[in-house]
Order: sequence, then C-alpha cells, then structure tokens
Amino acid sequence: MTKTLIGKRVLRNEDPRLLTGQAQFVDDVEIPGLLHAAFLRSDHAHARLLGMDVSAARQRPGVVAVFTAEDMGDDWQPGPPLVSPPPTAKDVLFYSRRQVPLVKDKVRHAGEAMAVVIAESRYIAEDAVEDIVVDLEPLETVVDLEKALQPGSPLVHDDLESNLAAHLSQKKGDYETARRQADLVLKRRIVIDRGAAAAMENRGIVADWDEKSQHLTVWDTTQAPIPIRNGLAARLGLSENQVRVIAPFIGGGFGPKMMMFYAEEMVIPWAAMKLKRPIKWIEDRRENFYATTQERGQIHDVEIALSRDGHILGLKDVFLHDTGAYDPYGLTIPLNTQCHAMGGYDIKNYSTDVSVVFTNKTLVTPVRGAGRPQGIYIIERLLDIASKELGIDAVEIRKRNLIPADAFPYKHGIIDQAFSPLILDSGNYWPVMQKALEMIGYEKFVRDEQPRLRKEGRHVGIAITPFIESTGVGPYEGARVTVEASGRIHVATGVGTQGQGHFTSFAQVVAQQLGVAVSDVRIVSGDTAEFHWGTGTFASRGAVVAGNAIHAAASIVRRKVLELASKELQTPQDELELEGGMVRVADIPDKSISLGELAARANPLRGAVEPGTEPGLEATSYFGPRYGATAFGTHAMILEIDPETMMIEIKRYVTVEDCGTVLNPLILEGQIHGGVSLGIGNAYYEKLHFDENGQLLNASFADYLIPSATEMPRIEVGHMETRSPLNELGTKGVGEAGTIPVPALFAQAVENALADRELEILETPLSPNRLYELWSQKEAR
Amino acid sequence: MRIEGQYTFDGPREVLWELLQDPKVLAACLPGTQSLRQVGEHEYEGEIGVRVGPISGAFAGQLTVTNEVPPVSSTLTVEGKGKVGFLKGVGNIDMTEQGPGKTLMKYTGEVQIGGKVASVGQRLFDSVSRGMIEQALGKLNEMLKARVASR
Amino acid sequence: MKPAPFDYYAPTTVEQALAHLAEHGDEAKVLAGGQSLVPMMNFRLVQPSVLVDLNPIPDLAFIQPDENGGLRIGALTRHYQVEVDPLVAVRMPLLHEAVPKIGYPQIRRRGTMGGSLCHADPSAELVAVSVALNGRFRLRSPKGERWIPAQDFFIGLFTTVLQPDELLVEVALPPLPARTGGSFMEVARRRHDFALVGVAAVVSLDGKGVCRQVRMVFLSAGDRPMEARRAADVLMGQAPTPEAIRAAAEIAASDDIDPSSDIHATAEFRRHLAKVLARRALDQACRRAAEKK
Amino acid sequence: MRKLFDLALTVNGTRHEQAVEPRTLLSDFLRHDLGLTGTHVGCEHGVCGACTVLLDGEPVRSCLLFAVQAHGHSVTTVEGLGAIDQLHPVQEAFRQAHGVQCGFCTPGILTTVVAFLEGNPDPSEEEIREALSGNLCRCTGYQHIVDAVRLAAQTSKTAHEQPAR
Repeated sequence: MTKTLIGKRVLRNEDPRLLTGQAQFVDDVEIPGLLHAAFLRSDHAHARLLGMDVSAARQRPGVVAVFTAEDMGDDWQPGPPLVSPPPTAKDVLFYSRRQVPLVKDKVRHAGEAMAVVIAESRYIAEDAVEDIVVDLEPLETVVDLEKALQPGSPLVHDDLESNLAAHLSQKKGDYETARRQADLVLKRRIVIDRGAAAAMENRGIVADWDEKSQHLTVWDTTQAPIPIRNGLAARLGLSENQVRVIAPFIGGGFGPKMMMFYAEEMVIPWAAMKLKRPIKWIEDRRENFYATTQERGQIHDVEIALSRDGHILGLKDVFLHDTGAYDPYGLTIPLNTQCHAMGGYDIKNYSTDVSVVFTNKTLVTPVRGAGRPQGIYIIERLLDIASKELGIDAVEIRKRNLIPADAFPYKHGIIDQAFSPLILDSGNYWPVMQKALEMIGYEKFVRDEQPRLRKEGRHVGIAITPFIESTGVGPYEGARVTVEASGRIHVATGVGTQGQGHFTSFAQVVAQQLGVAVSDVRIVSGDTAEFHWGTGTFASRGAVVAGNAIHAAASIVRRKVLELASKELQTPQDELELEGGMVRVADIPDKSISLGELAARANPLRGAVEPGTEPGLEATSYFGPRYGATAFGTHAMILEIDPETMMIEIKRYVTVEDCGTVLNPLILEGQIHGGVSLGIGNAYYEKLHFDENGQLLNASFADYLIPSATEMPRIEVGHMETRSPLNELGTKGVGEAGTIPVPALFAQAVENALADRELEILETPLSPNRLYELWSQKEAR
Repeated sequence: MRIEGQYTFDGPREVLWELLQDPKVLAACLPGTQSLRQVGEHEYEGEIGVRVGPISGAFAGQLTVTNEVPPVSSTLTVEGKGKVGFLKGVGNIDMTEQGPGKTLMKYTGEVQIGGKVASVGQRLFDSVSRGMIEQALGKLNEMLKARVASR
Repeated sequence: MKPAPFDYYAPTTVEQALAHLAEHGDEAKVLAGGQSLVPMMNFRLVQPSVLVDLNPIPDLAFIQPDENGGLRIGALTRHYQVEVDPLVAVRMPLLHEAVPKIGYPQIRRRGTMGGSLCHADPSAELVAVSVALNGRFRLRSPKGERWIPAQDFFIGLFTTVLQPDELLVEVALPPLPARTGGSFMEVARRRHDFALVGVAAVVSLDGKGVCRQVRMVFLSAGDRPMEARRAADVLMGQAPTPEAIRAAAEIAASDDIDPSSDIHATAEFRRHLAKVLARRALDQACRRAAEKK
Repeated sequence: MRKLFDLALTVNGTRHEQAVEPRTLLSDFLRHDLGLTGTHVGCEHGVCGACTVLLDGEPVRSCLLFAVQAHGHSVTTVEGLGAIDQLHPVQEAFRQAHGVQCGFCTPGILTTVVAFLEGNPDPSEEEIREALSGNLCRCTGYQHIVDAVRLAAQTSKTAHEQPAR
C-alpha cells in the first residue's frame, strides 16, 4: 500500500471555486426565459381557509400565473411519509399526517403556503402576492404541548381524536425494582425549547421542463437528491430516468434540507411542467423561519435511581415531543432522544415513553443533533444534581457509570432511529474523558484557580460533559470509481454535500487506494444523472456509509489495475506498487505504466475484450452497515458570569472526540467547531419565540441570535481513535458531535459559576433575562 | 400580550359614558381613524391607520362594544387586518367616580398581533400599544373636557 | 423580501433635496445611510412612493472643530468617519466611545449620524449620546432653518419634531466644561445587537470634586432617549461617593425610565440592568472627570 | 412599473451601463443583471453579511443598497479579488487555514477581510473577531476563519502584498 493519505490535513479540492465565487449554488442557476415564484403565506397559525381572490394578482403586468390548491386539481397530494413508524416496536401508535403543497381547507401553522405567484421577476411576484385577498377564519391555536393533549383542546387535524401524533414506549431491564433498591431517587421536569438550523443559504429550487425531450431538470438545495428524484417522478407520473435532480453546492444543510418534500418542492416542478417554462423559487430569510423545519421542543418528566455510591440503578423518562403541524419524519428524533438519554453510561434498567404532539407550529424534523442533545441534556442534568445530593465530584460520578472498555459491543436492547437494535459497537470512554480533563486542567482549576478567583468575587464555573453519538446508520450508499484515460479518477456517489469537504475526504480514500494525487480525484455528488442509487447526507453518515462504499469501489478498481498491469508489465502483482499515478515494478523504476495508459488499454477500440471481463478500469460498489457506529466524546468548558448583568464569557473550550479513523483532521476540526457554535447557540442565544397564538416573534436575524465571531470562544480539539469494527475504514460519524453535549455542558458551567446562588437549571436555551428570573425566584423563596 | 393600566379623566362618568356611545368620538380617539361606519347596534367598521415613525399600516378595522353596564363598564374589541399583518385587541374598561368631575378608568386586556409586524417588529409592541392607548385616552379626555365646557 | 416600487431622486444640493421633499411631502422618505430604512423596505413594512437620496450631496459629510471647543458634524457623516476621527476622540470622548457599539463594521461604513438621529430609535446609541452631550440640531426647510436642542427633538418611538419638508443637516456638540468625564455602557445579547439597556453619562466636577453638572441618558429604556433628571438631582452639589452614586442609580432605574418588555428582556430586568449600568457609568464618568486637572 | 434609472458604474474594473428599476437591490443587480453570482444573499436585512461587497473600497451590505446608489461608483465583488488559478492572498490564506466549509458566507467575509487588513495590516485576534462580527457563518464556528485572517496578515506582511482592488 502506498504512503497513507488517510488522516492527513489535505487541503480541500473544492475551495478554489468556493473562494472565487465560481461555485454554483441553486440561486446561481440562470436559464433563458426563467420565471420567478413567490408564495402567499398565512399570517395565522390556525385558521379555516374560506376563500381567496387572486384575480387582481393575475391581472398585474408581469404575472404569468397564480396557482392555488384548487388549481392543482388531482395533482394536489400531501407529501410522502418520509420515515414510517418502526415495524419492530411493540404497540406503537402513529398517525401519519403530511404537509401539503398548498393549503386547501385549513392553515395549520403560520407561514404555511396558500398560493404561489409565477412572474417575470421576484419583485413583481412579491407585488402580486400583496394583491391576493384571503378570507381566513381564525381558529383557536394549539401551541403548548401539555394543553394540546388535554381533552377539549382544539385539534390541528380535525379527523383525529386528539393532537397525539404518536406514542412509543421502550423498556430495558426493570426500572421499578431498581427504584425500590435505590438510595436516592431524583425526579425533575426538564423543558427544552425550539431552535432553527438557520443555514446561511436559504432553500431554493429551480425546475426546467423540456417539452421536446420530455425531460425535467431540477436544481434543489436538498441533502437527498436521489429520493427527491424518485419522489418527483412518482408525483408527476414520469419515469425516474426522465427526471434529473441536481444538488449543486449547498450553503449548509444541518438537517432541514433532508426533509422531503417541502411544499415548494412539490409546487415548483409541477408549475414548471404546467407552464412549460423554467421557474426559480428562492426562499427568503423570513420565509425560512416559517417554512423550513425546526427542532428541539420537548418536555421531560424524568426520574433517576441511584445507589449511595453514585451508581445509576435506573432511569425513567416520560416525555412529550413537539412535531409541529405534520409528522412526515416519523419517530426519528424521539428515538434518538430515547437512545441518548442513557448517554455513555452503563444503565441496566431503563423505561422511556414518548408522546409525539401535533401543534400549530412549523414542522419539526432533525436539526444537527436530532434529538440527541435533548437526551444528553437530561441525563447530564440529573447526574449534576445527583453529584451535589450525594456529595460526589461531578467527574467521579460520571466515571463510575461510564461503560467499561471491555463491555463492547454493548447491547442496550432497545431500538434506534434506524429501527435496528441499539448496540454501541466499540469505544474506550474513560481515557477520552481523562484527556479532556487534562486539556482543560480540571484538577488545578478546581483546586487552585477557582477558589482564588471566587475570593476575588468573580463567578467562574467549570463543566465537563461526556456524550455518545449514534452515527452512520443505513440503509446504504453507493459509489462508482472510474480511471479515465487522462489518468484522473472520476468518482460518483449519491449523497449531496453541504460543506463537509466530501470532495476532499472521499478523494483521499480513493487516492489512498490508487496511488494518485488527491487533486487528481474528481468527486461528483448530488447529481442523479451521475449516480442512480442512494439516500442522502444525514445522521452523520456521509464519511461512514458513502466513504466506505467509495473505499470498496476503489479497492475493486485497484485490483483490476493490478491484474491488468501485471499482464502488461509481465510481473506478478505482488511486485507492483501504485505510486504517483503509475503502476511500477517495485525495484525497477523504468518498468512502469501510467493509470491512464492502463485505462486506455482496458477499453480497446480493436481486438476483443476477454469473455466474462468488463471493459475499463471501473467499479461500482455499495455499503450498508449492520447497524450504526457510535462515537464518543467529551467537552469541557470554563466560563465567567457577571452576576449583575448575567452576561457570560466563555474562557476555555475543550473537546475530545473519538470518531474512529480520522480521514482528514483539518475537516474534522472544522466540523467540530461548527457543531459547537450551534450548540452554544442552542444553549444561550438561539430560541424561537412562539407566542400563545402560534405567532413566531423573532423571524429575523436581528432577533434570532446566531453566535457571531465575537461570541465564539477558541476551541481546543483533541482526538482519540477507536476504530469501528462495522466498516473497513473504521470510521464513525462526527457531523453532529460538536452540537450534542453543549447545552448540558453550558448549564453545568453556569450552575458551577453561580454556586453561591444554588441555582438548579432544568431548561434550555438560557438567556441573561432567564437567568435573572431564575435567580430572582430563588431570592423570593 | 397583556395590557393593563388606568387613566383619570377630567369629567363626570355619565358624560364620559355618553361620549363612548358616539362612533364619531370613538373614531376620533382610535389613532389614524378617519371615520367609523356603524354596521350593527354596537358594531362599527372603518380604516385604522397605525403609524410608528416610518412604519405605517392600514388596517381594515372592526370595533365591537359588548357587555355594557352603563355607565360603569364595557368590553371593547378592536380587530384589524392589513398588508403588514393583523391585530386584535380585547379590552375591558371599568369606570369609577373620583370625586367631583373626575373619573378613573381602569383597563385590562389582551392585544394579539400577527403576521409580518409580529415576526419582525416584536421589540416595538409593548411601547407601541401603550403609546396608542395613552394617545386614545388623552384624546378622549380632551373631548370630554370640551363637552363639559360646552354645557 | 424585495422592496415595493418607488420613484428615486438623487439631488446634489440641499436646496434640490428640500424641493423634492416639498413636492412630495409625506409620500417621500429621505434616504441617508439606509441601514435602518432599507431593511424595513425589504420587509415591506415601509413602502414610500418616493425616495430622496442625500448621498450625492457632497457638503453634508464633515466633522469640523468649533472655535469654542465644540464640534460640528454634518448629517451625512458616516459612523465610521466619526469612529476614526482624532478630533472626535479628543473633544467628544463619549461619542468616540459609543460609536463603535453601533451595528456591525459594515453598517458603520454606510450608516450616517443624521440618519440615525432622524430614525429616532430609542435603542440607538447616537440618539442617547446626542442628548447626553447637549447636542443641537440644525434643521432646514424651504422656509429657512431652525436649531433644536437634542432633548426636544425626540418626541416618541421613531418620532421627532422634523416636519415632512425639513432636513436635519448638521449636529452641533458644545464644548465640555473642564473636569468633565463621560462614560458609555450598554448590555447587549451579542456584542452588536440592540442594547437591552444602555447608558450615556456625563459628569462635571468643580475644584472641590463636587458634581456641578450631571447628565445621564438611557437607551432602550423608553419610547425615546430617557434622560435621568431625578437621578442627576441626587448627585448635583454632592461629592460622588459610592453611596451617592448608588442612590442616584436606584432613582434612575425606578423613577427616570419607562422600559418595555420584549422577547429579550422584561421591563423588570431592564430596570435592574439600568441600575447596574447607571452605577458603573456614573462611577467611571466621575473618575474620569477627577483625572482631568 | 416606475421610471427606469440609467445606471452607470464600474464593477471589478469593468464599466457597465444599464437601465434599472430604482428598487433593484445592488445584490440582485450584481447577481442577476451582471451574472456575478459570487456575491451571496443570506438575509436581505443587513445582518448576515454574506452580500458584503466593496463600494469604492468600503465594505458595505449590497442588500441594503439600491443599485442606483452605486451610480458613478466602483464596486468590487469576490470575483474581483482573485481567480481560481491566481488566488488573492486572503483567498489563499482561507484555503490554507480551512477558513471555508460550505462557502456561502465566504464571499462576504473575503471582501470584509480584504478591506479590514488594508486598514489594519497586523490585527490582534480580538480585532479580527470584531471585524468579523458583521458576518455570520454557520459552519466553521469562526475559528479557522480567524486563523485564516491571521495567516493572510502574516503572508501579506512578509510578501509586502497590497490586497488587490
């Protein structure tokens, strides 16, 4: 094998285009005769649609068409169920109600699309939207999760008996017995609120129907071009081969761009075929706050049973999960929460029960973290309270409960988001936590610095939070690797890319096998014309699932290269090496042949290719993991609070990740930094404020607070490597790892900093105002 | 959003009550309202023009007066919708005499704002609604004083 | 998010600008830096049918020393120019301290002093600072011109005494007495967000270290810049002892402001912050004043 | 439709003359009329900074400017900084330090940084973060961007580079 490229800080292939404004994003697509769309969206969160007068809009100069639900006729169909309920789980209740292209009977969340205007320009389209007169009869709204389930609550879906969207219980061991044996039982209510993914690029879609070739091309800001292609073909009565979906450069995904089908994804291609004109719709930032999915809202009533020495005997969690107005994404998020509420701890008795609730709010689907931060938040909060109650150091109580290295693979006996048994494939947890402790100087800080600073009247706090991340779930991804006559390598895969550097990390995997320069490997992802099969980029699975498919395909191509080269060079394969784009005989430098030459010979114009062999140096391969690979990590933080203003400054931030084999540490660090920044947003800055009428009160970047460069601390990243036995490369996902533990970590640090006030924080996100309230309430008591 | 407050008028309660029965008076008090058409016994319609500095929205408005207990209390419901969104306000007013020629009005209510203004203008609601109420009651007091003077 | 249609005028003299305003009256909006107006137009919360763009007028952007030691600043002077101007740093340290807290760097490159003042956002740094520094505004209209003291200029939320046919052309900041110190402080969620509460304090001491002039103005604490007169009275004629300052801060927070609640802070929290900031700002202003010989 | 305005301006050194509707935002004019799609639009209310361009060398939000306001002025977009085969030193630094992930916010950050380093060739980390505070990035947590700006400052110092304009 040639010198290893895996694990090198290779610069990214995609950067020159991105840095010079030459990379194509969806809004960059220009087509002659392109029309522009704007949607009329509901001001009300819950209202009956009595009528709409679009005549004035239709008459406005420059307007080509205005469509309502009625105009779609039989083509009006709700979106497909994205993820069906788990077949393997017992007595699971699930009521599937999917989002609609345009409101027909009633509006179920503010900002739901009611009509679309197609015009010569976006400006004119927006003028025309203001011309439309809508007759809405406002209805009582469903916003609060608990009220939503009370009898007599207004219904989001009139045909259901209640707002219960799903119910699922899972059990491991016997919690009740464990509880009876416990020395300490803690019961708390923990409330987690909603945030937005807020990718810098809003969603967008361009649809171009070519009447002559009967072919539809769609550029879409999606994380899943292939399922979109398949779904569009089915919806529009076309063959999958008549539809090409391209997910070009995407300005950040973070989950919501995995959601299928958004109303606009259903309407725009349909309208393009109807009008036989290309149409572009680009979501604006305000729309993004209503029309793009969100996540995190849950209320947990959770109970933990411990022994005097701090061992967790059992955990019981009963929680509500807000799915918004529809539930196309099934139980993915609550399942993740259930699987992560045990953290990386050896918990023998566990009972978890979720009720998923419909509300008059924007749809909920995974946002970077996807239910995991909630799970980690509750277990870590409980352990912090327990450590105080039992007088056991916060680190020590965690150490005592971590799953020991010899216990892997560790079977939890409940099912995960992919409906396969939750098995933690591999890990070595304590050393990871230890490294984080060393990096942040935990002992010294607690022993010397903190007491000294507290004497000075300063409020500094430290926190440390271990966590797991289930990653790299199935079903599968595939890839095709081709050696071209130029000697360059072409790789096609189905997953889209949203900034993860796939064009580089995947290229490294291929270059490693074929002994070429990373820059000579061209990755094409997210174009259904290049690769037919696949699902998408989600659940931190790109590097794991697609990465290993590419690795497998590249290995086959390597074998083909060696077979052919050994013939051409009349040398046994084991004497050949692949280096610098050449196949060489180990110790005879001039006895060599280039990959390009071999590729040409493998695809002759004359002569015969031996029966049973394939032309070219190409292979297609697929990879589907038996179950997800579980990564582990630990974050640590030191922060200071101004106890008068409740303003917070993060002084130190440390992460140690064990995500198996590291393909490219540069890219890995970038993923972690970004994850942490979203996590810090979730912990302290980012909250979607819905009022009691389902009105979103902060649908702008002026009021929805994303951390900026002045809020973010420097992040020190450490690595450990425990290869996953589940795949050749030994990789585990890391895309969401940075986000998952942060709210828990932050709450722990705040409590520690305000130790003198003995706050107990049972919610996230926090804010200066909220901390002041919590403190005032405590004072009042 | 909850609103609560009180205002002392310079006039007797009966006269104040009398004024509140007059759509012209109500129109004059509602900021930016030119006129109100009476559409039912206690129902009025008109254009309410809310203006906050550069931000101005025309709302097709409706005013309903219910559970009247002359000359003590009643419930005013204002509803309006326009391009920038919608607003709905329900307010209970309760008037007690405060010695000769003084009337104390206590008001409590809910203001609901929706649509564009709600989604990007939230930081202004509180002061805007308080400002508008102050403005309306101030105007009403002016007219009350005028009416008293004209007697 | 695209603005509604409007007619655009780009006058190159104040006279032309005034003529356009006279012609279109209420229908017209003046476009200066546009950093507050254009977002509202993009949201279509504001839909003027006419925009009169002042940017092509050359002689509205200037920072000039005033023979008596004050400053004259043209309405179209960009925040960034004020931020980096050495004269401002020397003569109006409070202004120098406040300006970097306005918006983001790119906003300060474009936003103007006159625009910010006329927008009259009670959360705006310059609005509070102009009152704290006893600024006077020169307004021009076809009828002529008038000078208005800053504290009389702001009459409500986004509302000033400016008439539809009037333009703010210049701000005059009078010289500060000897032994005067200032302090500008604010608390914001992210460094450049609207302040939850902010305060601009100016204190002048006499030879004995007694407060002879105290001006403290809050931002985000009411529907306009809130001048803490009662608090000032507490300190006037007093030596600024910690107790006196604490007492003044208490009064300011309880009696001098009228904050409202929003999703970022309740009125109660704003009062609390106002008390904290008032104490800190007065303390710093007094120390700075005392340092001046 | 309102009266069109005869706009004449220079973009990346090239003069353009075109009649535009007064309400056309500069960001839309650059992207859709001139096809310079490197300038990205992330919020259209002046917060995210993705649309930052240089107007006569000053970093400004192109979503808060009407194209007509650039009349007689000169605009520099990301396309005017460097080319794929000849990156501007700041662009090169961003590549070296992995200051870009999805790349959507990047053009606005590059234009901001180019202007910033001209005024402050040797900034501290605090100054760099302050200078970046008007540009939101959701991918990087800013750390590699800050490192990239540092690196750019160093390389410019050593190579006595003047950032292009």
